[in-house]
Amino acid sequence: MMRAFFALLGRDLKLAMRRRFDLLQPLYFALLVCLLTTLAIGPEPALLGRLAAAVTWIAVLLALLLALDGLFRPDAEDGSLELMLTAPAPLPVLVFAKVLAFWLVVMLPLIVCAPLFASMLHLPGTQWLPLLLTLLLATPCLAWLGAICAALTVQARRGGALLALLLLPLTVPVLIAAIGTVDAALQGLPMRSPLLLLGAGAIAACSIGPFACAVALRLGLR
Amino acid sequence: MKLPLWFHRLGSPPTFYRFAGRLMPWLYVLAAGLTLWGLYGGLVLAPPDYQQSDAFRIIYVHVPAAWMSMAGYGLMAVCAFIALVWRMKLAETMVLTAAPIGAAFTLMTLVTGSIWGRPMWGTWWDWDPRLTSELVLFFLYLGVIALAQAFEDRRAGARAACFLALVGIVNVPIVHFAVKWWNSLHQGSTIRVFSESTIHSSMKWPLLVLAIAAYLYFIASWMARTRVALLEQHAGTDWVQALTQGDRHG
Amino acid sequence: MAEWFAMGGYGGYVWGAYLASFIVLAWDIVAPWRKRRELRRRRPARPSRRSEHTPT
Amino acid sequence: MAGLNSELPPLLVTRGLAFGYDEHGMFRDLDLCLRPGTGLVLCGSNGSGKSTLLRLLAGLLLPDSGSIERAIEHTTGEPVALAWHGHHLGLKTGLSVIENLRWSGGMHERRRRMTPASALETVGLDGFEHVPTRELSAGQRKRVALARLLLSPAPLWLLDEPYANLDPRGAQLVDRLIGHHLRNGGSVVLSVHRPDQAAFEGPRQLLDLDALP
Repeated sequence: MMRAFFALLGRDLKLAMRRRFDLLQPLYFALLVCLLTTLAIGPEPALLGRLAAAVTWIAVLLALLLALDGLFRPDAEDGSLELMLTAPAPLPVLVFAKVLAFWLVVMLPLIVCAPLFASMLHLPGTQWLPLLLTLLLATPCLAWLGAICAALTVQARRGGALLALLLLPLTVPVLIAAIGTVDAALQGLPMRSPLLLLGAGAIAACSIGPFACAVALRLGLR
Repeated sequence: MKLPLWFHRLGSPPTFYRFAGRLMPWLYVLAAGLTLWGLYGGLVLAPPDYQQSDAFRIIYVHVPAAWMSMAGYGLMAVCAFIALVWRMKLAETMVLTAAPIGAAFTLMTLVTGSIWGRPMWGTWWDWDPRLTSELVLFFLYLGVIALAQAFEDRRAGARAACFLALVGIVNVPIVHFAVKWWNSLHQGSTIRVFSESTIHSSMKWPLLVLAIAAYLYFIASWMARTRVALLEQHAGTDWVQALTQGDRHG
Repeated sequence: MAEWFAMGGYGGYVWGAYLASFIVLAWDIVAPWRKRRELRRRRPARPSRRSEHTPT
Repeated sequence: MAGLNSELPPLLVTRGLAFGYDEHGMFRDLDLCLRPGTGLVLCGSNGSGKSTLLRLLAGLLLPDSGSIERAIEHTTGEPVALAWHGHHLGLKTGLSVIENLRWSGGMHERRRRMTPASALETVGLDGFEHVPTRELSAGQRKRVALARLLLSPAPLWLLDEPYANLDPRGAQLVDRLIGHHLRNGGSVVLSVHRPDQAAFEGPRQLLDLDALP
């Protein structure tokens, strides 16, 4: 079982390393969102600083959405999804390997770079750490929600466009909790409890997500 | 887990078709009657609100629609659960036919709420927690409809939509509380339109009557849509052929 | 009567809300009805080679 | 040999299997029983449901009704493993041949006394270990997928059109592999366009999906 897990994880990481330029795609997309937002709002540092955390979060969310179609679709198109589904290893384990690889390849670079983008938007120094923490704690939840939606749409036509409609309403609570935490930090309020809430969400997502995602993959089969 | 036999029998398409066909007209008539009674009570008998004068009368369409939009999602999710656990085809179909009706009620809630907001808050739209979570609900309905339609294979699409409906039902209360919390964090400009004490009983009973009417209407419309969907899915089977032959001659 | 229609100056809003709801409900009633008519129009003669074996 | 096989418990049993695309019946009440050492050849015209039946047996589709049971492996208590070979081969073009065999082998376990190198030699691709899969022709890719079958310890093979895209020598290779697998007590379900395509040695059943009621 663990062998299957690492075989799949290793394969996905290796594939990602082979196409290194694709790794940059979510990053420059997120940066472009930030750039366009500053152009739309104007260069005034005070206003940008107030919006910085929110804009960064939206940018991360959109970059995730863009990358998500590549989670299961290539596997479905070349038939490796069928190999996964017929493997003796339990499907939730395999799905976990895929989502972990996705998190490492897509989300982790975003998490690392997001504070950088935010400081380009004049994020106040006190919010730097809360932003990083919320991103770290909230992205597992986002990744699993995204994986479930990607699994549901993998056999559908024009799955990419559909993904936005399915995923974004589901991410509302995560976004609110994350931004609320950053705001609380700005107002000097304790952020321990909202952070704990996000952490609980991450644990719940990591424990329920694999099973839900496996069911979703099997349901969409045809 | 085993389902009772009558449930299975009702799950057979021709039986459901006949059963719904017999029940539907009664539901429509009852819903229409209750609507007229409730509207008479709300628009004519109820006194104007001391704060909002007559503008509050929008409540008689807004609140039943809002209740129904949420109850409709609940009914749809129950159906989705039955469809996925007992692999019941009729339940799959009913999830897909409930979604547009629920979306219609949600749209009604949004539009009437917006119209109500204009005289009350001075704005067509306010990021009030209730309006916001209602909007999210609308997108959840749209997601179910869009997902079901995006599949070449009807059943695969139906099953995926059922699963999404179940994910959504977990999400609905979370969204509601999250948005409420978010709103308090931002100290929104919400004016409490009604606190419990301001509702007078002469204003209240039409509301309940209309809510029941909305419920009955939802069931009736659901049956009508499911009947049509069954006709479409089973075109060519003997019972549909027999039915349509009957239509042609009779 | 005219006073009732005016709704204390809010007539436009109140009746607008009811009209909008009515339009949505009318769509909801008409949609399955139209679908049914469309189905009847494109009824196939013998759609499936094994339809005679489909359980009823 | 055949007498011996009929004593053994079946590897795969279906009871009352039914499946239909959008209520246009494809098949129903299908009872199959596949004993170790036998091949089941599915034939029928396009759209008769060969692929569908294979996908159902592989668990890639859910039947409308009926059941599919695989024999239980007494060492693990799990159903016996199956090896799937579909239209889409499940090869990552970005990886080399050996890397492809390694990850699928890692997911499906590996047969003892069989290495990726020896499997590649059997399918006639020795020396291709480190070639990127994207540089292989369609026939060669198919051979890589056959090497993966060889590496799998699964007693049950489900092959969807294994002879497609192969030259006569490739077809002979498929026959040889299937024959060998059957002699070792494995079972194969495969779909073909024409029944005479499947020229492997060993006991076989033929199921013509067009001839079903």
